[in-house]
Amino acid sequence: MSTPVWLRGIAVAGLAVLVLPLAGMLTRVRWSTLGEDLLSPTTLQALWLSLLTAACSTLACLVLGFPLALVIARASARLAAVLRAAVMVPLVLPPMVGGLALLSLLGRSGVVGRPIFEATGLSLPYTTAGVVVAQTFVAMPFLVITLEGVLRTSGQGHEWVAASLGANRWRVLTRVTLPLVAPGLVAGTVLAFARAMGEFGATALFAGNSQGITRTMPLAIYTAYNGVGVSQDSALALSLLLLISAIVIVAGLRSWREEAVR
Amino acid sequence: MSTPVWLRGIAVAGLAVLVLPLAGMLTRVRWSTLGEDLLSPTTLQALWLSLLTAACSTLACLVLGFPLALVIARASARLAAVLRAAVMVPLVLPPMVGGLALLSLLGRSGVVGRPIFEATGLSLPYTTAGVVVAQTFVAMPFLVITLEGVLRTSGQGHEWVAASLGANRWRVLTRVTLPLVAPGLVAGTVLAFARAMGEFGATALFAGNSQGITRTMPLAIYTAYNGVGVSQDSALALSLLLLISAIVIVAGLRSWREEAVR
Amino acid sequence: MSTGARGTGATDEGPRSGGTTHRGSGLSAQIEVERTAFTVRADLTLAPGQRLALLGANGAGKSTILGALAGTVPLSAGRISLGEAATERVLDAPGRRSVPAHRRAITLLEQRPLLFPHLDLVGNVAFGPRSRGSGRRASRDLALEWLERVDLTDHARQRPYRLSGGQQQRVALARAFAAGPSVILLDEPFAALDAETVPRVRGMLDRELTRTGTTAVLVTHQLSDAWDLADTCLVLEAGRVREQASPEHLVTAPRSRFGARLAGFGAIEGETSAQGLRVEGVLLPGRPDPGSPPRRGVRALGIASPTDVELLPGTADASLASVPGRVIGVRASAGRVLVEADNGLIADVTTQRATEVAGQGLPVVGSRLGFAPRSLRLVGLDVP
Amino acid sequence: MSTGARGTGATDEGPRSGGTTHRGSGLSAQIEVERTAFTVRADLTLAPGQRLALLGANGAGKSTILGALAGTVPLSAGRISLGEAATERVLDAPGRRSVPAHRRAITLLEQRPLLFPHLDLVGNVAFGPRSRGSGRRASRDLALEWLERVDLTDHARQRPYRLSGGQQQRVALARAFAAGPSVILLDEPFAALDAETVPRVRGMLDRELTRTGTTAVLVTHQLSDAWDLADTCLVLEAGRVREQASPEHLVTAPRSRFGARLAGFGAIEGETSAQGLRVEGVLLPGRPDPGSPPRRGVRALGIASPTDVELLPGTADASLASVPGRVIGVRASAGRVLVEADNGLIADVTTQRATEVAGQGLPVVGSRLGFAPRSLRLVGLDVP
Amino acid sequence: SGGSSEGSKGSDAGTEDVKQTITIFAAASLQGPLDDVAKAFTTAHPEYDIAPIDYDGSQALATQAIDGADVDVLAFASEASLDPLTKAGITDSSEIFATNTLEIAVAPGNPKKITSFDDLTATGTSLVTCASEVPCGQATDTVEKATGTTLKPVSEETNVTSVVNRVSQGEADAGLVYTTDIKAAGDKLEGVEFPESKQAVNKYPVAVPTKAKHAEGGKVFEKFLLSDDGQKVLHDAGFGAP
Ligand SMILES: Nc1ncnc2c1ncn2[C@@H]1O[C@H](COP(=O)(O)OP(=O)(O)OP(=O)(O)O)[C@@H](O)[C@H]1O
Ligand SMILES: Nc1ncnc2c1ncn2[C@@H]1O[C@H](COP(=O)(O)OP(=O)(O)OP(=O)(O)O)[C@@H](O)[C@H]1O
Ligand SMILES: [Mg+2]
Ligand SMILES: [Mg+2]
Repeated sequence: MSTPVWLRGIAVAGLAVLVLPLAGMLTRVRWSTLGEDLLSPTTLQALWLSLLTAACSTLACLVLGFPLALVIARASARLAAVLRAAVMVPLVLPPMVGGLALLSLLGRSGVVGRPIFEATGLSLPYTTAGVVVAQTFVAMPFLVITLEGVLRTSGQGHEWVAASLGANRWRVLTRVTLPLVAPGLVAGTVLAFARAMGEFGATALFAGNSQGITRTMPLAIYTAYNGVGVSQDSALALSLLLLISAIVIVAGLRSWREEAVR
Repeated sequence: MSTPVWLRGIAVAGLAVLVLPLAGMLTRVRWSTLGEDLLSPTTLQALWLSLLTAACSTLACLVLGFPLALVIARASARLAAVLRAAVMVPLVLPPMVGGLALLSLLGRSGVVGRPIFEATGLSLPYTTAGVVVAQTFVAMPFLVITLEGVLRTSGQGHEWVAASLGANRWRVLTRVTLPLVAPGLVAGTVLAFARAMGEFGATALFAGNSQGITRTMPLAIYTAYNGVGVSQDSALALSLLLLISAIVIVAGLRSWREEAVR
Repeated sequence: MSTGARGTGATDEGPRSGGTTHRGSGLSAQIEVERTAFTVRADLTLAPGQRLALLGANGAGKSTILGALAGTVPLSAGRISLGEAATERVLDAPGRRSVPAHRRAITLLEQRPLLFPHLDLVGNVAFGPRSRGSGRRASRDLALEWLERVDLTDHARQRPYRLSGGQQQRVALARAFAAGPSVILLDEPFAALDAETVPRVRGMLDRELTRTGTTAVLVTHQLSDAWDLADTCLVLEAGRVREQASPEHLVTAPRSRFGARLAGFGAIEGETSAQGLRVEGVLLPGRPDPGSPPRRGVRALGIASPTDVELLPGTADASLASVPGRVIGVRASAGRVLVEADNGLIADVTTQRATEVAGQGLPVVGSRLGFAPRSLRLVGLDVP
Repeated sequence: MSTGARGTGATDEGPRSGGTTHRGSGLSAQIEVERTAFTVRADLTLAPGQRLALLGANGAGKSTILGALAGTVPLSAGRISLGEAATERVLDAPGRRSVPAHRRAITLLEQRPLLFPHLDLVGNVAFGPRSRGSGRRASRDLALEWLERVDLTDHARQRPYRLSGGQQQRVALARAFAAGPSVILLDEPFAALDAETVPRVRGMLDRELTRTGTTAVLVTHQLSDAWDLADTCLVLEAGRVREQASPEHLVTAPRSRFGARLAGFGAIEGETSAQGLRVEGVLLPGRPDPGSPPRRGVRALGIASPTDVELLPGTADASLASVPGRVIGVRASAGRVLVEADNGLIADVTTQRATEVAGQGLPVVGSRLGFAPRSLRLVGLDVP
Repeated sequence: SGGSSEGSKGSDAGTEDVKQTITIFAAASLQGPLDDVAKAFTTAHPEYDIAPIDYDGSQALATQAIDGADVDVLAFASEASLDPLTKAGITDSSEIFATNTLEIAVAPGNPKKITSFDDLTATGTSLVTCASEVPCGQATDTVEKATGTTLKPVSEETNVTSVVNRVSQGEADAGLVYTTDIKAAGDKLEGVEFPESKQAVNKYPVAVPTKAKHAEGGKVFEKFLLSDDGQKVLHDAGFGAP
């Protein structure tokens, strides 16, 4: 069934809101120094770190978030409401406050972090692992909320059939539930990955900003942008790079289903 | 079908990742001055502004984002991939860069903003409308991506039936498509609303930080947090307030469907 | 022809509200749709109020044809138009934008009920009238009336997921009819209904179609449905029309293999001769069908009523004009017992003593017996 | 009793691979499930390999019972156990955690095909064997074999959405059987199948059930299904068992209203007297059913075969022992023509000249005629 | 002055007898002292009003000013951050109104016993500094170069506040921040002065955009900031004289 023309008009307007600012940004890029800005070793290091940490935290989001989404989708209406509200927490907090919360839990002076630090000398802040934790904290709600919506829409009929054919719960999960919610799963994963790639506030506060260890692209961009007297050129160049690499990866991820499921 | 026990274990771990940092944060709140911090007129002004702008931008996201999601979900695989990548743009940009992009498009010196400003003297930055624009730009992708996933999962069978019963496209949309994707729509709306409530970077840069006009809660928190000599107490108190009000609103939004759709 | 000979009278049960009698539209369609294994091709012409039954094996293309008429399946070639020559509205034609489903005034009842899960039964049934502009009140009343007709008044305020399969199907039926289309397409509407409900609902729909003059296309696997509701039957095989006949004719003298099976006749293939059909060296007595007599000496189908087939204990016996067959089914209905063989013949053994045949009890599935048709009706194998 | 009298022999068509013959489990169930309008209550006991048919009107509770056995519908009370006394495994009982569906070795074929949309047909059918631990190769081979049996080899590598409704149903059947359950529950498995396919598939499944000794519960609206596949029939009405009988008995001498209708008999209610049944002042000849004879002078059901009912041009005529009836359906099958009346009786008019009855052509729906049953079989109204 | 916020961003005050409202963009590190200065200014010059001051990173403020934000006074944390504005022709002159020097911030009681700049390189001492792109980081670089020491910070923060917070929360053992920051942190931090800090004095410029709406008011405020009254407030907050 085709969508009405006027609806498509609105869709184009919506797209414009999202894309035109980027076009505007391109007008400010200084192309002459672009190559130089992009190919510096520190830039590439930051990019690599961003990709690595975003991939790790997306994985963590999947591993922790899928079960959580499943539990919420199958819970009673009341319990689901409570759980959903809990999941919303990191979503609503400005990322900087999220960083603060993480510090107060896992920092060297944190409720959990202090005893660990005192006993072992290990702590999460200023480490790449810390970046992953911060990104996971910030990105997971996106996965959970998206997935829960799809799980609810897709229903359980096919799962019952699979169980009745002798599939244990693990098999039902991996061979039926997961493939059936694939579009939503991909959507959620993309959101989480994108959010992790763009994450700045919580990372800056929790993990710090140390080149090669915790300085991801957004931190590099912010640092470049905040550079005194330096024009915004390199910040813009870095943004462009971040954008392109994220889009390339997301496009690679597109194992979207070709046809509607039923 | 119940979820396996070990899966529930992981779900609990996932929940802990999201909720425990908040608990950690509570240990840092100084309760003695809490009331004072919260009830000051400037705080309430910021809260009101946050709610107002987030509501407006969520509405804008819905109006612009639903058609966009529908178009993507119904587009051919190739076109859908392109559109999806375009939608991803603001998702990946660190919000501050988003602000820069908005400025370069709509600012007084921007590609579109300058002619308008020169002709009419009107401009978006530093106005409440500017905050809404920034929030819409940042929050819309969440709605679009979430909704597209659900639209794909839900299929078109019921829409065909409705059309065959004589329903025109508008009626099909409002009476069939929308209710069927309600869980995903709610999820996407919640995500967008939460993202708008927590939005900081793009707003700060595009709309500025002017009390009563553009200083939303996250900016107030930032201002409090970054204020020299000001302790983090009021920043924490404000975060708490933001959190609670967001959760109350989201809980109020929960017109989640009680039963799975089919 | 407009309305069926069997579907007359009985306007006393018409709806109390629901507006004036309307007339269905005529319909003319040349359909061509590519499917995985073959192309579905069919030419249909329906006069206003005419009722066509589509019969055929699973996957023959029946639902595809309905989808093409309703606008849910795109044509790869062909043309569909509504109304008579003067007022003709082209719905689909090469090089034209096809008219969207909601502007066709054609309602399709799909094979699955596809009830709207977010609406209660009243909401579901009232959807059509509301969509076509009726007021809220009038639509609700009409919905309640239709729910009463399909005997679901008790569940009027429930959501569809709380209904049984057959009940859901009945709601879908009510919903389709309540929309008041000028052409209605029914895809196996009675498949999930119980034996007691089928004739009752069928009778009710027959009267409704007659009263409103709605044009209808019915897909079914039950000849009784076609008998009660249709003027004309089309038998499809692998996307092509193999037989077109009135239900009376199809029931009494089918001319295709599938038609024969549907009408409860046995059919066996052989070579025509002057006296009948030669099968595996045995000459079975038979006469050419007057409608489509096959030439002599060609492969042809011999069709026999079960009551005309005698069951013999032995197997082949040329002198008795019997062919051997392995029993693949023994069925009973309404006091009759039918024995089906893998050679395509069916024998009615109600009046034969079972012991005479198999020595003990009824014939056993898998046993080999002789089947002796007393008179075959011979038809060509390549009916258009 | 273990396997049906009709389902014997014919192991020659058994699968070439697929392992050794296994025996089904016995099953014993006291089921109680709350539904919207009533509580479904049924006690079932099945010996290993026994086959039970559940019959009943739409919404009678058939699917509910299957769901309870499979573990998809929670019991509100009762108890379900698998196996004989010594090896009994309690699946559901008050105060116990119910055994999850995948550990029951009970496979349910639901009313909707519910194929896995993301797997091709082979993947769908191989799902069960894979889940129960067969290797990839063996499962695929078994799947292909089953697809051949339901005649879908051509579509083996296609996704389900490209199949017709009946083809999907056949895949679902193949999938359920390929899982090799010890108890199989079939919910209207043949509803979407065409008339030619039904007996073929039914015969194949019959042999398969016999070969493997699988215990089966079949829900159907077609008595012929029960006849071919089941040992025992349960007739449900509004959640309660109204009649339990062998298919032979149900076909020849049904004892409930629904059973009578299913078997193609007419049934009329009246008051018993010494000579028969008094209906609207007319005494209709009849004899008490030997199995469940009603007392004299109570409300009872008189059941008559259509061939025993004569159609008279006039309406009521006490001297001719006829009751009036409005014609609500005229049906034809296999050369017979049946006329159904709103009073519950059915008359076979095949041998009566139609003109004698209605003056011209066949009787018209809606016309009022006299129905004279020559002999009613009288049964009590309150069969347990 | 709260009610005047509207006029500050909206259209020009229409009538003459309405007070001029001055809009100020200021570096985040001036938050607090500058508010006090503003209060003192409005008392001394009741003919003016001051809109709530926008505090943010110098770069963000510069971006907004270049984009055409209505602003009358710019008070930044380093001279370099004014450069883009000068280049864009927004401002043509500026005055230094305060200076600031680095100090080592440690937790109260100085648990790691840090007394000199060299102690910062000791192993087992986690140090945080500002990133070299931002003013306090540039100062740190200068000191490093002057002393020939190479610091190994665990994190290079993009603003001073983060450094302050990390040390005051115990997430780091030491940090390099401004004297004013330590003063403002009260008893949460202890400062360790070191002589090398004199090598890198940070200068705070103030400028009035040439096309400011209330350029005249801006000039008056600028003058007040440089006057003894203004300087006293800044001095109390720990700033050095220009
Ligand atoms: N979406 C589709 N795309 C391609 N081929 C299809 C599609 N749906 C069905 N087919 C094929 O088209 C043929 C006709 O299908 P159709 O649904 O019209 O059959 P049908 O006559 O309605 O059968 P049934 O009695 O089983 O409902 C089948 O062989 C099927 O495999
Ligand atoms: N999920 C449900 N919750 C509550 N009641 C239900 C539910 N599903 C069905 N029912 C009710 O339970 C009764 C029995 O339903 P069931 O599906 O068992 O009927 P059935 O005998 O299978 O009928 P059919 O022949 O139409 O498939 C029906 O009256 C129905 O309204
Ligand atoms: Mg079909
Ligand atoms: Mg059912």
